[in-house]
Parts: sequence; structure tokens; C-alpha cells
Amino acid sequence: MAIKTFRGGVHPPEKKDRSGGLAIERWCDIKQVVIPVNQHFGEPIQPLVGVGDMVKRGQKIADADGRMTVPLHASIAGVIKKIEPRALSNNLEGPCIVIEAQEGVSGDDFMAPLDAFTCSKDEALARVREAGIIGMGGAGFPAQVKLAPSKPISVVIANGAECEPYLTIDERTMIERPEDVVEGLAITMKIVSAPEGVIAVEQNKIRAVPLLEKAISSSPRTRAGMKMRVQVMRTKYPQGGEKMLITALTGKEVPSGGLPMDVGCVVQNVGTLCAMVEAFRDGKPLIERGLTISGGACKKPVNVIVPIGALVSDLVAAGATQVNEESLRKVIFGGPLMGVAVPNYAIPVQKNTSGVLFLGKEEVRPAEEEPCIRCGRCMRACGCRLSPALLAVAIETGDYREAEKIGLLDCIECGTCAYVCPAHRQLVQKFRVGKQVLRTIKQKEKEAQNAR
Amino acid sequence: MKNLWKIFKAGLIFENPLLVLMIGICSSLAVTSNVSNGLGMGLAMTFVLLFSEIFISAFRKVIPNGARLPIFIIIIAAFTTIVDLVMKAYFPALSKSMGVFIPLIVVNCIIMGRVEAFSSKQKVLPSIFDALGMGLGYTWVLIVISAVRELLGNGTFAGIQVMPASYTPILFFILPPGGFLIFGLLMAANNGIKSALKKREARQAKQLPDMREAKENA
Amino acid sequence: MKSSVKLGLILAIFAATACASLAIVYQITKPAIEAQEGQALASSLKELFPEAESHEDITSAVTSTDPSVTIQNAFLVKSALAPLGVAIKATGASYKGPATLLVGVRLDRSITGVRVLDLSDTPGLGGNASNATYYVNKENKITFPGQFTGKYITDKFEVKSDVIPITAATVTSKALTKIVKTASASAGAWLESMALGGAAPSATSGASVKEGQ
Amino acid sequence: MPDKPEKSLYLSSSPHAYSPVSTSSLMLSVVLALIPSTVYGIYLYGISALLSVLVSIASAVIGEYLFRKIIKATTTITDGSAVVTGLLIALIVPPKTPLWMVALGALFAIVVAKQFFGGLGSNPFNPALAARAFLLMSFPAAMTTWTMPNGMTVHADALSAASQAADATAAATSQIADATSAATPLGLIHGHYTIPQIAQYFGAEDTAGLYRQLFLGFRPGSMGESSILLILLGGLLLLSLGVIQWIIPVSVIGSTFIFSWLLGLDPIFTILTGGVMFAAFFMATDYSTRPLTPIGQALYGVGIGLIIVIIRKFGGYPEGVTYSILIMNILTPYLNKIRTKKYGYVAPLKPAKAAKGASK
Amino acid sequence: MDLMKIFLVALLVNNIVLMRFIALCSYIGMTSDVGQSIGMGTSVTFVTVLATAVTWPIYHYVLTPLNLQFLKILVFILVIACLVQLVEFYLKKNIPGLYAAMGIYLPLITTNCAILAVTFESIDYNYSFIESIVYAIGVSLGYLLAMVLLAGVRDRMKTSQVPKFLQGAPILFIATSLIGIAFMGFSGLIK
Ligand SMILES: Cc1cc2nc3c(=O)[nH]c(=O)nc-3n(C[C@H](O)[C@H](O)[C@H](O)COP(=O)(O)O)c2cc1C
Ligand SMILES: Cc1cc2nc3c(=O)[nH]c(=O)nc-3n(C[C@H](O)[C@H](O)[C@H](O)COP(=O)(O)O)c2cc1C
Ligand SMILES: Cc1cc2nc3c(=O)[nH]c(=O)nc-3n(C[C@H](O)[C@H](O)[C@H](O)COP(=O)(O)O)c2cc1C
Ligand SMILES: Cc1cc2nc3c(=O)[nH]c(=O)nc-3n(C[C@H](O)[C@H](O)[C@H](O)CO)c2cc1C
Ligand code: SF4
Ligand code: SF4
Ligand code: SF4
Ligand code: SF4
Ligand code: FES
Repeated sequence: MAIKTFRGGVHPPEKKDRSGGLAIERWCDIKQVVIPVNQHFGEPIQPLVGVGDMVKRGQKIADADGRMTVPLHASIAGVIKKIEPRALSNNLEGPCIVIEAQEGVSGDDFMAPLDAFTCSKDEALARVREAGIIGMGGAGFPAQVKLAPSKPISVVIANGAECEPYLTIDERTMIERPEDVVEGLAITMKIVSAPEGVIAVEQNKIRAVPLLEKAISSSPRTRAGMKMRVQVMRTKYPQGGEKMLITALTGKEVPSGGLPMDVGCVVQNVGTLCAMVEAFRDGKPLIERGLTISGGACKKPVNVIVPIGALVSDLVAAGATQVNEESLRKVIFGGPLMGVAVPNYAIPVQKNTSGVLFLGKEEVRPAEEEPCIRCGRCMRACGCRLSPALLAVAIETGDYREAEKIGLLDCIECGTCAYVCPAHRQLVQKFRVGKQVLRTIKQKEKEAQNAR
Repeated sequence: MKNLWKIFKAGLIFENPLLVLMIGICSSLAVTSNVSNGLGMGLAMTFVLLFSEIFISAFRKVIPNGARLPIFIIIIAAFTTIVDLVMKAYFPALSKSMGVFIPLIVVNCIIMGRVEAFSSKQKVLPSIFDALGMGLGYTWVLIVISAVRELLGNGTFAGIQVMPASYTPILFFILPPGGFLIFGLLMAANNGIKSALKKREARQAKQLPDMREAKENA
Repeated sequence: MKSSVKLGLILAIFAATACASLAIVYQITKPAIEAQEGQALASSLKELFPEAESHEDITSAVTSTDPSVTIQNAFLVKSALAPLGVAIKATGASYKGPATLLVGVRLDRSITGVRVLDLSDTPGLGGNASNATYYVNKENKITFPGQFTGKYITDKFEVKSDVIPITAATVTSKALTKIVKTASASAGAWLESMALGGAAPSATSGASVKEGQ
Repeated sequence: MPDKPEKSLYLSSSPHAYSPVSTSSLMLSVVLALIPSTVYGIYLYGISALLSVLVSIASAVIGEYLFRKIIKATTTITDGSAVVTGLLIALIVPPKTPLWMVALGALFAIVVAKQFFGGLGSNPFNPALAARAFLLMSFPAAMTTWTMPNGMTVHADALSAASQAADATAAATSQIADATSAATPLGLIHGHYTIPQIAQYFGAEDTAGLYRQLFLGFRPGSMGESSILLILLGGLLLLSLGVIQWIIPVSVIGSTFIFSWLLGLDPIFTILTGGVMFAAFFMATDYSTRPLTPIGQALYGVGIGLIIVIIRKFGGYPEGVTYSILIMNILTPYLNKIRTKKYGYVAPLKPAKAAKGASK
Repeated sequence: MDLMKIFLVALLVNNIVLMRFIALCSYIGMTSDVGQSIGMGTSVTFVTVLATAVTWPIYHYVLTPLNLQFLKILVFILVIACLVQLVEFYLKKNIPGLYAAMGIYLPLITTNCAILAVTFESIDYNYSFIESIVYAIGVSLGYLLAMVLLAGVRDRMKTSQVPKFLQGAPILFIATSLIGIAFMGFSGLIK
């Protein structure tokens, strides 16, 4: 089988051996959770409970009408202590529902199981929404929206690339629960009526491949005629970016400003697929997730399943992992290339938190920005074939028209360019700000046009 | 009198046509590969400027606004032709080495600029001082540029060997790129001096009230 | 309408006055300019032919032997008593543009001297041809144009064989040599046609010129 | 712990990892790649060549240091770019160029061509080549006087046989063949000698022998361009380290080859002489003065090749490489506008469609 | 071939801006933007060729027979001034598209030294009519070329941290110096 990939990209040191061999632990004995109300990408939702209410595990605690919304569920049984703004992993404050476990309050409030292959499409989509499933690979896009595309889908891609260094949770999921990954892929294919399903795995996770292949061949869905296969990808960042995956697998490019469905694709993270299986098979909403805790200042790296809303500091306190405070310099939610640095780790795990990294002294180099030497490394690395060096110049000179032409809005903010820059230029950082500015400029232009 | 002096001084430095106003540059650089050319060009320019300003100032009441520019052009062209003829007659070598640049004085922006901005509105006497200031401001810059270029590029000053015989001339400086470089640097130096002067003035201006206060207190 | 007529009238007055005064200046300077031109010519002819007293313009009678070299002027130079030789002002292309030389040829077909009148080649390279202190032969202090003095029009005029080039300026050297060769050959042809002077060069006269330098 | 742990945590926007490649490591690799040619040059031309290298590097580095000091900017000599520029200058001027000229050239490169424009990465013109052109304009005689490498003798009679008149050639060859000054192959071809004559002059039995000799590097010339073999070695090192990409060297050398063939020059001779190879790998690839985009780079290389050949064929002097790169440097800003299409590029809507879209 | 030579020498070898220092003010003043430099350059090209086509016959068929060569400067400059007015008027009325592109530059052109220099030199060099026109095209395209090249370099320098004392015009002259150094490469081309 040919190994596929895209043009560009980089290969940072993987550092996956720290946690790659460790089985996923469950660490659900948590006394308190702080559940951010709005974890999804879309319109905000409102709490359905008040302080002092008692809730069961899996009980819906927040929701709202709207296409781009998903409900939220209690991840442990207990009492609502507070509903207040708290610091979140995106470094903003947002409303959170604090639940504390209490003697005597227990039990699950799950939905009835549903057979995804016999129910109607609307029923299936409703179930996905009711389970509060959002993309677990990063962006947190409501799954039921993605599963109701307005264009025909020819392939569903299970994203098992996991290209960020350190992170191993998707790898462990594929090794330990290959049947669930396959089942989830099949369910997705059924919902979007796709004829083909592909599980994309980076080469450095090759040991998951035979397990997945076995799961496919022994799956009742295969026997029922669904076509699924595993595809090995070159180990390269950002192989897991959906644009890169799609291009590597199908040769098609998602048009600028378009969506994967425009080229007949749906991409789902393997964790998301497992969550969907649980939602149908067990009626269990998305109330817990696996993540990797690792990093140079992490004395005990783990792959662990925790309730959504668990504070990382509580996990440390509970001994799920250990931190070397002496050398700790940076805490990151997510991977080292796209993750967010946070000022402390009393911050809850969210539905889209795939890892928490404790980086030590030697890994954190306060990079001083030097002048661009025009080496062109950024351009060669950019998987979107943008010209980061020229883009940065355009933004610095305030030439947003040129910036848009070069492709500011096409930038997936993968950070590859900044990673390779020998002058440590803050490229993607500039683009993030630049995108905001460009969007406001366009907004204003539009308003001006409408006013006319 | 003081006023006239001020008008004269402006052209020398603060409103130096070449370094500050950045007009009339072209004809200037071309002839600066040696000092005698630079001097000749400077004086020729000054002559045309002086007489154009005098005449235009003198006739400013007669010249109708509608036909202003053509008349200016006629006057300037006339004096340029005079300079051209006189040089051909009495300084043939200089005239030859400056070639087309003497006739080009007619379009030199300094002249049109000064005539428009100054002498068409002012009396004859101030116009004379303006012309002299601007003309000499132009001339000294040309001389400095050509001196540097000739000295470095040929080892001579106005044709006289100055550098020791062992000096290897750096031809770059008498070639056109050298002219551009020297002019750029001279402009930079002038900018530097100007900003330093401004800073000093600002400082003095700040100190002045203090001193007054101090006096009042005393 | 009236105002525009008035404008035009004033304009015309200014223009007329300007033209008139220029005409006056032109009349004053004209003799000087002409004298300048004449003097310049006379003095350079004198340099080539020290005994020269007068000259006669024969430009129309002399034709260039090489079409790429143009003969600007040609003069028959005379002493008080007799013709001395021919002086030719010729222009040809050099490294950076046209170069103009004045070449003097005696009746015995020897070159009295070469003057570089106009040369725009790079100073320090080709420009050295008109540099009076640049010697192609350092021991004897012979300049590039100086080396032609005493040559006979029958010589080869080939750079690097009988003509010493200016260092790193072969192009200029070849171009100027070609102008000298053409000018002197044209002069020779004219002399031939007028049957002036002896066709056979006398060795002694050539040598004496050399010593005279 | 003295203060709260969270106080000492760094906050920065992602990415939080950086590639170990830095500006100085890139410059160091260029220096490494140049070492074979440099050492060989010193072997050919002796201690004075070593001095030339040292003086050039020192002038460049000191010039950069002092200038940055004077304008009160951060010191940048540790990035190593001044070392590269200095070394390159020593390698592309005639080996026995007087040291003060070399120093002057290095100062011109660093101060005028580089720092005046804002320093590393901001200079529109290749500093080392600007310096070479500056020196060539300023001291044409010194800059066209070449030295015979140690241990090399030439067969001047090969050239005299070419000329018919014996006495004439005596003068010419006595100039060319004197002990210290030498004619470079390029200079000879410009002097309208034929390749077999040049082969004979350098003591090679035939044309192939001459090519071999040029390839291995036994001929008069500047230090850097002597041995094509060592240049290729250094170039391949840079390619393999990813410091440079293949587009520029290939397009420069390829187009020089093709254009010289089209114009009736000997293409192999053309690319083996006059620093074409050296420039293709080390100078046309200079980051801040070449275009960034692949198509821009290809056109840049082809432009360089074309101008080299035009200057060699029609020019008044054998100089080709220096000026062709400098001329293409001027076009770099425009070549940078020719970008590859971005990922998922969609052609802008036709006006009619766009209008419809807007009205919707 | 001779015409080709006249053209190339005027365009490259003796580039009017880079090698002869003529028309520098507009060169410095009108190159902050590429579009502007092209607009000014093409306008100058247009007017230069037109001016040469008009002044050459005037000199040879009017001034010379009347022995009024000394009025050359006066007559030429007035002719060019009128010409520019006429062109402006004509374009405005008949080719509004071109007027929109060139109109703003036209008034600036009246006293552009390049135009006058070309008309004088066509006379001084004893060029024939055809040669004069070719010369005019070469010179003015050389002007356009220099303008566009500097505009490119200026574009490149937008984010450069040019030392303070060189900012503005000084660095432009230094950049021109380096462009000139590169152009010296053409100096041997036409022999
Ligand atoms: C640079 C970049 C890298 C990404 N890498 C991965 C990855 O390795 N695995 C993954 O599941 N999603 C990755 N994503 C997110 C995917 O693009 C995509 O959103 C996701 O696979 C969709 O699945 P989900 O909705 O289930 O999260 C990445 C996104 C970006 C922008
Ligand atoms: C800037 C520059 C100016 C030059 N000027 C001249 C020149 O005026 N005359 C000339 O013959 N060669 C000139 N050359 C050409 C070279 O000196 C060239 O090497 C020479 O003509 C080749 O012949 P040679 O080295 O065999 O003498 C110039 C070269 C350069 C780089
Ligand atoms: C990058 C570089 C550029 C050079 N450019 C030229 C050039 O264009 N012309 C030239 O004659 N010499 C150039 N030289 C210097 C050569 O040593 C010199 O040209 C000389 O002719 C060497 O001739 P050869 O190559 O025939 O040995 C350059 C050297 C290098 C390394
Ligand atoms: C591949 C490579 C090639 C380089 N080539 C040159 C060169 O030709 N000339 C030069 O002055 N510096 C060169 N440098 C050094 C440095 O980039 C140069 O000083 C910059 O132009 C300064 O901004 C080179 C550096 C690299 C990495
Ligand atoms: S979201 Fe980030 S970490 Fe997760 S797999 Fe994609 S790139 Fe890799
Ligand atoms: S962050 Fe944007 S510009 Fe940078 S490499 Fe990724 S997609 Fe390209
Ligand atoms: S990687 Fe950095 S230094 Fe290199 S071109 Fe891109 S921004 Fe400039
Ligand atoms: S018109 Fe001539 S003199 Fe005036 S600014 Fe333009 S170029 Fe300069
Ligand atoms: S450019 Fe202004 S005087 Fe010529």
C-alpha cells in the first residue's frame, strides 16, 4: 500500500514514545468538575439548571435552540455549586457549571440505545445532537451539522493522523478500541450515505493498522457490504489537518473558502467516532474523553479518560499524573504546535481537549524575533502553499488586499511556518491577528455596500 | 535688512533646493565629476535664476495671470540662451564638457519653483536675495559633491593633483553610481544636521520660558 | 474675448522682446564663438605641424577608406612656403560611444601626431587614451596616441602587434587604432590623387620625427 | 518554591516548538560548504590568498559591528552573514588583489549594500557582488590582473602559433606570459583564441583534457571558481542540508548552457569558466536578493543565464556573472509577485456571477 | 542595425536616469507606487516621441533656413508646453480612458527635462528624423524602465529598517547608485 501525503509540512521530534506505550487509564473518580457551557463552535447555549440542583451523570444541564448548538451534560453526579465565569483553556473567561460530587447523589441518566442502521436519518442526527457530540479533534464543530451535508459525500475519513508531537490518545484509542473506531466510521457512512470509509493513520502508528484491518474484516458492517479500509500516511505535521488529509487521500483540494463536503468528504476524528458509537449503543452522551498528559516537565505521562470539566490541577492532585514544578515553564492545552499556553493549570478539560502538556526549561526557548532572512523555508513548509514571508510583509505594511490575495483567509493556522522559521518570526501569530483585522475590514465594506 | 538676510540664508541650508526641497537635482549631479564643472554649472544657474527673478519681479504687475506660465518660460528661456551663448563664446571648454545640461537649465524646477513661489509675488530686492540664496545654496552643494567625487575618484581638486602620487583613484566616484551615492550621503548628512539643529532649538525653546520664569522670580 | 486678445498681445510682446534681445546677444557673441572654433582648430593644427601658417579646407575632397569611420573635416596644412601635410578630423565608434581624433599626415606619409578630441569611454580604462599622463610605454613615457607619431601609413596598425594597447581596454585601443589607420589612409589616398609628396617614405625623416618627440 | 508557580509560566501564542535551524546555523553551513574551495584556493595561491580571506572577513565583520554600534542598533555579527559575505568577496576577486582593496570592497558590501538598507534580509542587492562590481569599476586594472597558480606553467607558444606575425606576438605574449600575471580561460576566449589553442596554452592535450583540467581546477582565476569539483561538493552539501534548493542552480547553469549553445558559444566551456558554477550555487542563491517563489526563482535563474551569455557574446569584457545577478536582483521584487496558486485556489468569480452573488 | 544601436544605447548603456542624471525629480517623486511610475513613464514616452517629431522639423525646416538656431531653447520649450496642452485637450475630449490614465501626469510633464534633453540632443547629434525618433523612443523607454525598477526596489524596501539618517530620499539615491552599478554591466554591450 502506497503511503500518501501532501506537499510541504515538517517533521518535528515526535516525542510520542513517552506515552505511546501506555494503556488508557480511566480516572473518573473526580470530586468536582467545572464544565464550560460553550465548548462547541457556534451560538451560545443557556444553563437549564440552577445552583443547588442535584444532577445525575449524563443529565442535560444546558441547551438552546439553533442550528449550530449542542446540549451539555453533567459529567459526574452531584450538586450544582456555582454557575459563574471561569478561566478556560482558550485564555478567555466563560460561564461554567460547577458540579460537586455529594454523598447520596449518584446514578446515570442516559438515553435509550438506538440502532443507527435501522433508524431514520433524522433520528440518527437527533441522537448525535442530543448526545452533545462535537468534533474532538480540535475545532469543536457540532457533529450533527457536519453529518447533514448539502452535497453528496463520496468518502468519510476517520482522522487518526494525530500529527502533533507528544499526543498519543488517538493512537491508543485505535489500538485499544479498533472495533469502536470501525463501527463509528460505519455509522457516519450510513448517516451521510457515503460509499467509502477510510481510516487515515500516520506511519508512526503503524502498529494500529493490523488491529484496525482485523476489526474491519470482522465487522458485521463489512459483511453487510460497506467498504472500509485503512490508509497509511507519511508522518508529517500537519498531516491531520483535514485539507491535507483530503488532498493526500483523494487528490482533490478543498476550494478556498469552501468545506470538505464541497469535494465530497467528511472528516471525523477517531475519538469523535467512538463517542458516536457510545451515543447509539449505550445512549451515553459525550461526558468524558481521553487525552494525553505529557511533556518534559511531566514526571508521569499518561493517556487517561476523564470526565469533561475535570480541572487539570485536580488530576495532578489526585495523582493521575505528576508535574516537576521545578522545571515547569509552560502549560499547553493541545499539542505544541497548535495548542494554547495557559497561565496556570486550574483549568477544565473540554470536549475538544486532546492533550495537556507540561513543558520544561529545555523545551521552552524564549524565541527572539529576528529579521526575516527570506530563506523561504516557511513557504516550502506551508501545506496550503501560501507565502508566509510575503504574507507577513503585507500585514506589516497594512496591505490587506495583498494579504487576502496571498491567502490570509486560507491559512489554517497550523503554525508550521513559525516552526521552521530560522529567524523565529512570529508568522502564524501575525496571521491570527491579521485575519481578525481583515474580517472586520470586509465586514465594514459589506455594511458600507449595503448602506448604499 | 534682517529680513533680506533671512531670505538669503534660507536657500543656503534650511530650504536648500537640492538637499531639502529636492528640486533641480538632475542637471546638478551630471556635471559634478569635477569641481570646475560643478562651479560653472552653479554660477550659470545662479545667473539665470537671478535675472529671471529680477525681471519677473519687476514685471509682476504687468504679467497677466492667465499668461503667467508662458511668460515665465519665455523669460527663463531667454536668460538660459544668453548663458549658453556666453559660455560658448568665452568658456568653450566648460561649455563643451557640460553639453546639454546648460540648455536644460530652462526646465530646472528650482527656477520655475522660485519664480512661481517667490518673485512673482515679491518686490525686486527680496527677489534678488532669494535668487542669490538659492543659487549659492545650489552652487555650494554642487561644489561639495564635485570636490568629493573628483578628490576620491581622480585624486585632484579642480584639476590640480592633491592626493599623494601613491594614491590609487577610486574610479567609482567619478562614474554615475558614485555620484548618486555621494549625493545620497550628503543629503543624509544634511538631514542629520537639520534634525540636530531642530532638537537644539526645541531644547532652547523649552529652556526659554524657564529662564524667563527664573528672571521673574529674581 | 477681449481679455484673451490682450493676453495674447502681452505674450507676443514678451516673446518679441525676448527674441530681439537674444538676437542682439547672439550678434555680440557670434564672432567670439566663431573665433573660438577657429582658434581651437588652428592651435591643434599648430601642435601637429609646428611650421603651419595657414590651412585650406579640403573636407569635400577626402573620402573615408572605411565606411565605419566618418571624416568630419580635412585640411591641407601649409607653411609660409609650401604644403606640409594633411590633418584629418575623424570619428568612429569606441567602447561607449563615438570617439573623435585629429590625425596629421606629412607629405612623406608619416604621422605627425594624433590628438584625442572627443572620447567618452570609461575614465581609467578606455578614457586613458586622452590622459596625458597615462603611458603605454612607461620607460619612454609614450602615451597611447603618442605611439602613432612617426608611424607610416603603410604600417599594420594592429593592436598587440605594432600598437601597444591600454591595459584592460582592448576595445578602446582597437577602435582608436582603426580611426587613426583609416584617417591616415584616407589622407594618403588624397595625397596620392593630388600627386603630392614622395610616395616612398624616407627612413631618415621618420627617425628624425621619433627623436623629436 | 519562592513565588507562585503560575507566575513563572510563559504565555505565548502557538506554536510552542521551534525547529533547531537558526539563521546562524544556516550561515555556518554556507561557510562549511565554501571551505573546500577556500582551502584549495589557498593551496593554489599561497599565504597571500589566506591573508586576503582573513582581511575580507575581518573587514566585513568589523564593519558590520561598528556600523550597527554607530546607528545604535542591535549587534548582529553573531548571525554569521557578514562572515559569509566577507568570505565570498575574497573568493571572487583576483587572488592577488591588494589587501586594502579587498577591505574596501568588504566595507562597501556590508555598509552600503547591506546595512544602509536595514541589514540582513533587507538588502535588495547581493552585497558581495555589489562589492565586486564596485571594485571592478574602481580599479579596473587590478581587478583584471590574474595570477598564475603555484606550480602552473603555460605554453605561450600555443598562442603565438595562432598569430601570423612573429614579432607581433612577441610583444603580446611577453605581456601575457610574464611570471606573475596570467590570462584566464575566459579572458583568452574573449581575446578570440580558439578552444584548442587555449587547451594547448594550458598544456592540455585536447579539448576534453581542457575540460577535465577546468573541472578539477588547475587554471588561473579567482580562488572560489577554480575547481568545479569542489564547488559541486559544497553545492551538494547545501542542497542536502536544505539550505538551498535546486531550482536556482539548475536554472542558472541550464539556461547558461542552452543559451550559449544557441548563440554558438561552446556551452561546456561557458559553464566551466567565469564563476558560473560558483555563482549558481553560492551567489544566485543568496536569500535576501533572490525571489522567494518557485516560479520567480526559475525565471530569475533563466534571466541570469541569458544575461551571462549576452554579456559574454556581445559585451566589451568577459564579465558576465556579476552583472547578470545584480541586474536580476533589481527584478526580484517583481518576480516575487509570481506565486504558485495557493491551496484550493478558485478563480475569482466572473463579474456577472459576482453581481448575482452580491444581489442574493 | 544602427537604429538598433541608437535605441539600445539610449535605453540601457546611457540610461537617461541612471547614467545621465536627467529627470531625477520625477524619478524620485513618482516611484512610490508601481502603477504611478508606469503612468508617468508612459506619459513621458508618449510626449517625448511626439515632441521630437515636432521639434526636429521645426529646427531643420524653420529655424535653420532663417538662421535663428539660437532661438532653439525658447522655441522648443514653448512648443513642448503647447504640445502638452494640446495632448491633454485632445485626450480629454476624444480618448477619455487614456486621459484618465495619463491626465494627472500631463501637467507635470511640461518641464520634464528628459523630453527637452531628447529634443536638444537629436539636434546636437545630427540625427536624421528617423534616428531622432528611435533615439526618443529609446531614451523615454529607458526612463520608464528606470522608474519601474526603482518602484520595485522601493516596494521591496517597505518593511526594511533603513537607518534613520538615510530614510526618505537618501536611501533612494543610494538604491539608485546600486541599480546604476548593475547597469554598468550593459556598458560594454554596444561597441
Ligand atoms: C493543522 C491542523 C492539524 C490537525 N491535525 C489533526 C489531527 O492530527 N487529527 C485530528 O483528528 N484532527 C486534526 N485536525 C483537525 C482536523 O482538521 C479536523 O477538524 C478534524 O479531523 C475533524 O474531525 P472532528 O470534527 O471529529 O474533530 C487538525 C487541524 C489542523 C488545522
Ligand atoms: C565598468 C567597466 C568599464 C569598462 N570600460 C572600458 C573601456 O572604456 N574601454 C575598454 O576597452 N574596455 C572597457 N571595459 C572592458 C574591460 O576592461 C575588458 O576586460 C576589456 O575590454 C577586455 O579586454 P582586455 O582585458 O583584453 O584588454 C570596461 C569594463 C568595465 C567593467
Ligand atoms: C561569482 C563569481 C562571479 C564572477 N563573475 C565574473 C564574470 O562575470 N566575468 C569574469 O570575467 N569573471 C568573473 N569572475 C571572476 C573570474 O575569476 C574572472 O572572470 C576570470 O575571467 C576567470 O576566468 P576563468 O573562468 O576563465 O578562469 C567571477 C567569479 C565568481 C566566483
Ligand atoms: C545560501 C546562501 C547564500 C549566500 N550568498 C551570499 C552572497 O552571494 N553574497 C553575500 O553578500 N552574502 C551571501 N550570503 C550571506 C547573507 O545571506 C547575506 O549577507 C545577505 O544578503 C545579507 O542580507 C548567503 C547566505 C546563504 C545562506
Ligand atoms: S488536532 Fe492537532 S494534535 Fe490533534 S491530531 Fe490534529 S494536529 Fe494532531
Ligand atoms: S500557519 Fe498558515 S501560513 Fe503558516 S504554514 Fe500553516 S497554513 Fe501556512
Ligand atoms: S522562514 Fe522565516 S526567515 Fe525564512 S522566509 Fe520565512 S519568515 Fe523569512
Ligand atoms: S519636471 Fe523634470 S525637473 Fe520637474 S520634477 Fe519632473 S523631472 Fe524634475
Ligand atoms: S529633474 Fe528637476 S531639474 Fe531636471
